[in-house]
Amino acid sequence: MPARSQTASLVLKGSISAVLFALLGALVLVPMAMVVYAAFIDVLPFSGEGEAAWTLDNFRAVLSPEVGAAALNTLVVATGGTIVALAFGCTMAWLAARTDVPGKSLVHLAGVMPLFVSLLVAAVTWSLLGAGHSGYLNIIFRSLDVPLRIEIRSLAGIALVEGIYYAPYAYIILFGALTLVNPDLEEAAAVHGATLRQTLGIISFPLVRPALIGSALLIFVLIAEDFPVPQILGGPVGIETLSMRIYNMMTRIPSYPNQAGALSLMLTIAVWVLVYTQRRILAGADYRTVTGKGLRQRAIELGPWRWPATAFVVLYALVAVGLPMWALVQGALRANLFIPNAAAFFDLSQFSLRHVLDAAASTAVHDGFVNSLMAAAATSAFGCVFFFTLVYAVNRTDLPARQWLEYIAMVPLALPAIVLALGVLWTWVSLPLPVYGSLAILVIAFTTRFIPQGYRTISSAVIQIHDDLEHAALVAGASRWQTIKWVTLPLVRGGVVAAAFLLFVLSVREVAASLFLYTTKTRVLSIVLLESYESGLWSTVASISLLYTVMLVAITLVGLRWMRPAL
Amino acid sequence: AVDGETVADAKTFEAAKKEGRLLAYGTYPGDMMKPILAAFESDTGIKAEYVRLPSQGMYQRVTAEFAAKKLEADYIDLTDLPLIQQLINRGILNVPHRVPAFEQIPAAIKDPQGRWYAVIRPVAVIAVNRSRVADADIPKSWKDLINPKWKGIVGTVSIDAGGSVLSLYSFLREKVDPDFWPKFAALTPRIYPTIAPLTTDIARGEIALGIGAIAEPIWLQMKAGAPVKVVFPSEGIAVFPAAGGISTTAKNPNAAALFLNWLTSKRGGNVIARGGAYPANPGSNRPHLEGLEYPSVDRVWNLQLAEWMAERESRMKLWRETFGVK
Amino acid sequence: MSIRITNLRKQFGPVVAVGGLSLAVGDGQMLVLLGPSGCGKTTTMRCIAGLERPDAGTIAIADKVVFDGNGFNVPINQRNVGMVFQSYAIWPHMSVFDNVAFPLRVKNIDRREIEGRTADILTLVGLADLAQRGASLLSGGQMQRVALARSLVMRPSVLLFDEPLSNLDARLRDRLRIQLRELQTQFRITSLYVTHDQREALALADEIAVMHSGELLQVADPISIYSHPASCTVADFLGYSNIFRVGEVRPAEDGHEIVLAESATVLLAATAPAEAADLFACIRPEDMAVAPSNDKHSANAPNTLLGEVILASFMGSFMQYRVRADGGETFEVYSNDILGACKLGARVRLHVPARSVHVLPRI
Amino acid sequence: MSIRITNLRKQFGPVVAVGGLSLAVGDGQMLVLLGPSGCGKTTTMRCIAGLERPDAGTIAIADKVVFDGNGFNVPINQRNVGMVFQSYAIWPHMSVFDNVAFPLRVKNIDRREIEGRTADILTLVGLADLAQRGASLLSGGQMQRVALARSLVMRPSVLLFDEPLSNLDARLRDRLRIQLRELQTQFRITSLYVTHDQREALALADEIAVMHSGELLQVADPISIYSHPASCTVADFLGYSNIFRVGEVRPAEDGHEIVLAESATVLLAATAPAEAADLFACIRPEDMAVAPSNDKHSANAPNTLLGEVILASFMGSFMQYRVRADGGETFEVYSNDILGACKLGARVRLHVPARSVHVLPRI
Ligand SMILES: Nc1ncnc2c1ncn2[C@@H]1O[C@H](COP(=O)(O)OP(=O)(O)OP(=O)(O)O)[C@@H](O)[C@H]1O
Ligand SMILES: Nc1ncnc2c1ncn2[C@@H]1O[C@H](COP(=O)(O)OP(=O)(O)OP(=O)(O)O)[C@@H](O)[C@H]1O
Ligand SMILES: [Mg+2]
Ligand SMILES: [Mg+2]
Repeated sequence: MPARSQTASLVLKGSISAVLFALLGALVLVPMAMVVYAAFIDVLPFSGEGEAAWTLDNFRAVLSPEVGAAALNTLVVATGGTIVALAFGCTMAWLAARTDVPGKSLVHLAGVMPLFVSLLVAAVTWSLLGAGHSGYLNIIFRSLDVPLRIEIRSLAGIALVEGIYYAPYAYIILFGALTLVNPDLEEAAAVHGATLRQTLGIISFPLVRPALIGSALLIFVLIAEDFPVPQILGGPVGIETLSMRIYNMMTRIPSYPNQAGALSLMLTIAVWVLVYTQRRILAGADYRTVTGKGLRQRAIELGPWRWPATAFVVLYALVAVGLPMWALVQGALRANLFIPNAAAFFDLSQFSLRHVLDAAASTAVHDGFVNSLMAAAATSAFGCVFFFTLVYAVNRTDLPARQWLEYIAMVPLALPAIVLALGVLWTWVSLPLPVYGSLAILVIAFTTRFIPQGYRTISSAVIQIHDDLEHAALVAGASRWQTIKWVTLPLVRGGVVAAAFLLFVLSVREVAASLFLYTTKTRVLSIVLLESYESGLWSTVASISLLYTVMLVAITLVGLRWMRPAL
Repeated sequence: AVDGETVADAKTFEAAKKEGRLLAYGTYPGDMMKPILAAFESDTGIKAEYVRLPSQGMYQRVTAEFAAKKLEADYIDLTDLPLIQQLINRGILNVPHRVPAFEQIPAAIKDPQGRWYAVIRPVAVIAVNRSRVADADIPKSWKDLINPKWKGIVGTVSIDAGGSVLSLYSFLREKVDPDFWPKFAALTPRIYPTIAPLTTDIARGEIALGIGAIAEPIWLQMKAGAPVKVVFPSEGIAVFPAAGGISTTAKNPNAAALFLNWLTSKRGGNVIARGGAYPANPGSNRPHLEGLEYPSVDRVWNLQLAEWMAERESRMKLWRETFGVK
Repeated sequence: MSIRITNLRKQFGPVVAVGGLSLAVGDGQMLVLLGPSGCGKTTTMRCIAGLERPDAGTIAIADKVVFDGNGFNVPINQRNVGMVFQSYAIWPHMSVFDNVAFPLRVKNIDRREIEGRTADILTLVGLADLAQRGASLLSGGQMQRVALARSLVMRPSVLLFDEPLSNLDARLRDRLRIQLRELQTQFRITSLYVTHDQREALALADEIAVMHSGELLQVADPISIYSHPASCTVADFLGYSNIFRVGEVRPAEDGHEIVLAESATVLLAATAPAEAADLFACIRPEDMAVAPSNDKHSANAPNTLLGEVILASFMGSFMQYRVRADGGETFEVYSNDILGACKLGARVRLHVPARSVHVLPRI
Repeated sequence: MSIRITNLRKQFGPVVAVGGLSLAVGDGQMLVLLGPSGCGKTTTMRCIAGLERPDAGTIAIADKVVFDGNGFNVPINQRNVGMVFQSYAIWPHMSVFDNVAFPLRVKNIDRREIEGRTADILTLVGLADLAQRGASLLSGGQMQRVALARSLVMRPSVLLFDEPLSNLDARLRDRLRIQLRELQTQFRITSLYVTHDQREALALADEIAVMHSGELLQVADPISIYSHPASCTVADFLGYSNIFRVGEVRPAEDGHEIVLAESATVLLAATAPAEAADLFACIRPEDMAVAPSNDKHSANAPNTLLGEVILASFMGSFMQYRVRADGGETFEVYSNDILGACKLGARVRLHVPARSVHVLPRI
């Protein structure tokens, strides 16, 4: 019997491994292969556009001298944005997860809310707020005779906006990680003479280094790859980034998806280098903070720091949430974008609920809403199961070649949304599966696109759980599945729920992946939004954004208590 | 037959009725397309569904779907004639169809075999924010734009945004001033990637004026009380075509034919004109938006297919060089 | 740096972990805290360190109040109180060296000195070879030593040891115990020490405090607490495993005659029993002698009982017996006579000197 | 359900945790594993349980191979091996009850029986009152008892105890030790037990194995291992704290004369020393007698030395002395005579019986 169970377990291992690689392969590698293939040929692939010949011209074309400037801009924006995002996200996460800062659920809300609006809307919002001449803030400054003008349409401005909108990634991942830090470890630091700052700097944050570096990498690459913000804010003032170049290559006529593929391939390699570096940095040290001697949740008393902390939260909430929301409300309630002076902000005669009500009543919005909810819920459910399995396989099993799963999982990070979307289109349109044209294809696209986000969120939680807790269950005779269900999952619940939440929100607002794949029956809300935007109906855009912000706020508040481990 | 005008023979109409629905792939913004589709539906009882993508994206999607034999669209339009031509060459948009109004429609805006018609032709105009430009200074012609006082406060859309900008700039170069490009570029205009943000910035006065905006969104802002104005310059205007035809793989070919007939009919044209774009049928009304006087259709300039095919790349390259866009 | 605790109280929800405890440790002294599992030792220490906010009471260190019930509370890191955590609380992401050097680093001490002192203390606890190892890649005992080294290296004025040697082998424990005591006296570190090891308690303590259910039962120097426990509970805890309820006390010629409640066996106690309702006779197993009962004549001598061996186990340096006396009581007896060991079932004669019979109140 | 380990080897990178260890535990027997901190005890257990994959060797449980060096490896949950983790491995998100009931629940046992058995075992370890408490909200000792209860409740055929009682007070430890032994014999649980407490080792063990640096030095029953350690290292570890290098061995009338290398002091040993290059004389402190040296005439009797007390400490039931003999050696001596205690600095006479002088090879 042992011999048989031995073979059986080998077979099982092999088949699990095969299934994971197959799934990940279908979701990631095939679209990636399409892109890679496109990068080395001279015609558009899969379009019947004549004979393809191998070539390196795409790379040569991409490496034009102008790329240098764009790359530099990208680097500046991504680095600056990452720093801003981490600074805000980490601080907020620490406050919400570890301290007795007042109004926890509001802190939490402020931590995640910037995530809710799509980056396109966010970019327009900030351009409304901070453009040099007619930005709301500048109008107010002018009316108050304050000799201060801000110009958000600058590298610094772009970095700031990116930072603010990616801070929730850092927030969500670090929040999960910090709730899993045994307070004993911080207390030990305090007892041994460390100030709060030293405790944070030497113990708390280094302990969650996997989450920290993981989210930094995620944010850095996502910002580098992000396109709406630099396009809306930087485009008019001549700032160009790599992502804009790729987007332009993809959308200008004639388009150069092959060159975009080449550039994406180079980015993928860069991301692999980053992931490899990350693994190297983290290797050797142990980040298992939940051990077998109990985990008591205790809040750090801020004491005199309570008020500065509260002030920070309020300020952050104001800048990251309040201002854009206010701009959205302005946009939703008034049809006309022109604001002559500060008094006009309060000119009620300009306001009307008509656009909001119209949007709320529109069948297109309704249908979009339903489609978005279904696609997002399915993505978030399927994604969580799949990503957790991946994370578990990589970190907790001896499956062959399991590290490669992680490298593959990070690929979608490197592919700009629009390139990935095209890859997904090429892949799934030609597969003989009845998914194309259904909501399922959107779920597949979303899942593919958000693998890195979901994977990282879950993995940084799993890394923190000491494997002996699982060993104890196995020793007690539990099967793998029982162990996962009763021990692992409850402990990493925070991370898994955070991933589910992240996937949900990101899916609701995702534009690029939907654009190539939606049909009239699967028109999602983000498409409705984009249509209105392109038709110049900003008030509709603002109204829809507000509507789903309200929905997501509700979901956030309900989900808050599940974002912690089940202690 | 609608409004005393024959849109289709009884056989096509019956067949179309039986099909009952129509799937259109288009590039014209969805919200602007809505009233057109609604009118079509109420005229014919055929439900029209609409998928919208920008031209290049649409082209990629259509070719990929076609290659995979999954193209479901009955009707396809693009705002780029060479791409339309490529669709034809690939056999994707290869259904010669003579609409009832075929003869009336000028040759420049239709395929001689009726495989496509420039059914909707939006206008690229000058838009001005009056809070930043004195009434007296408001330009009346394209030439008025070449003036140092606009330096830094004028905006335009990048040529990469699509056919609309290409035709506008071709028009400016050919009909207004062969040196319009360098002269205008010297004003260092802000270059917007697409039309929407240009519109926003004009409406709120971030820039004083811009070219390449489409009339309707500006007009909407004007109606809502923003101090904006649409200028139809004296030299004439450039339109760009949303050129559509029947898909080879159409599931509802009759409905598609009916739709194409309707779009090119007088009645359909009137509906299109009500949205502020020029229709294909010369017998339709002039485009009309309350408070805007559109020039008559003979002042409208079309970039023609042959020129488009021949000059596109070189012109775009030249434009980028002139305006310093990489 | 004395520690003075008055009326300390700490509840966790309905659970009273510490209930009105008062305690003082003199400057440079070491007080060993004994008590059954869950009696509140760790909680008391955590309150002193500032990790737990007491519900009531005051805590003063070096005559400065660091906590009073009115909201005054000196932050943890300003109390200069070191602590060896019962759970070790080793930082897993750092090396052994970094863990131990931490208290010095946060004080911005000169690098050279940090290295020197850390290396010294690592040598002391026998971990010098492992300095560069990740701190969680250690055996249980090695981790415990890291925790110990980490708090020793900072030489705080007050040091709280929460079972610092519990996972070490006896030899190492002996060695460390001695070195710990040396360090403690050398640097005059006022210490509170929790242990469950009697040898440790005796070897280290200037004073021993016995806790029970969040309260203090007795505080005294080691010799008196072992030889004169104040109550049956303390005696029980200190290894007086023969405890019998007393029925009657009669004054006798050379002491007091004690009649056990259950069996009417009479024992002679040298010292006068306390005045209390419930009294217990407490005898340590080491204080009883056991011998084969072939000599019948001594059966009636005072404090001599006959019985049968019902359990005999070899304990390395002594024999442990359980003997059922003919009166019915079961006695536990340790005997050093390993060679002349009695066998299971043997009839034996037990003897206990009158001065070893302690008659004590319940609490 | 015997356990048989052959040539077990486990390295962590360059660290050899277990180096070619062979060991067998008979069905229903309890083997106690002794060894200094970091010698590989836990690693050995983890290999048996399947938590660690050995580098080489085979492990068989109940005569079925569960691991061999060729890739055959029975998964953890099919080995039916219970384990008390040194680090407890308590699930922080479950209540005490749920922690303990877990092994039964995964077996789909009837609910009633689960509740009954869990309650029983909780009563046994004294946690019945805390059943509904979250397992993180416990004291260290209480957590350890949860860990113990959790492994006892499943009544596996093999049970590995990794210092299961180290954080409990002596009384509780005594009680649990007895009950554990009862359970173990009742259910014939083959056990491996790690402890640093000599009493525990002696009371529980059917056999004792002494480990050192990942290797096994000696396996024997408790009495023989304590009375006849095979080597100086074993003796040292078992509390033979007086160890001196031997210079010369001379056959004598009633045994062998041993000349200590450092001081030329001569001791008489009853048993013949082993044949080995390096020999050591090992004497337990309990085996030495100490008395005030007023009677001069006995100074020259065999195995009698004169010296001075350089340390005297009260150890509750005995006195611990350190005596510097006139020959230069320092002896550690335990004396039960508390009343007639010698003072620090007093001149004393030491005596050790010839049969207590063990002359042993290094390893
Ligand atoms: N994960 C690991 N990586 C590297 N070395 C390790 C690891 N785990 C244990 N070791 C080393 O292996 C050796 C044996 O460890 P093990 O835990 O088996 O010791 P032990 O006998 O149980 O000690 P203790 O009594 O202190 O618990 C130790 O020297 C330890 O430092
Ligand atoms: N966070 C908590 N919530 C509820 N009860 C607690 C908490 N922490 C400790 N207790 C309880 O308070 C009591 C005292 O705990 P404490 O840790 O001080 O015991 P201890 O004397 O150190 O015991 P041990 O010797 O087992 O370590 C125990 O009964 C414990 O169950
Ligand atoms: Mg404790
Ligand atoms: Mg161990």
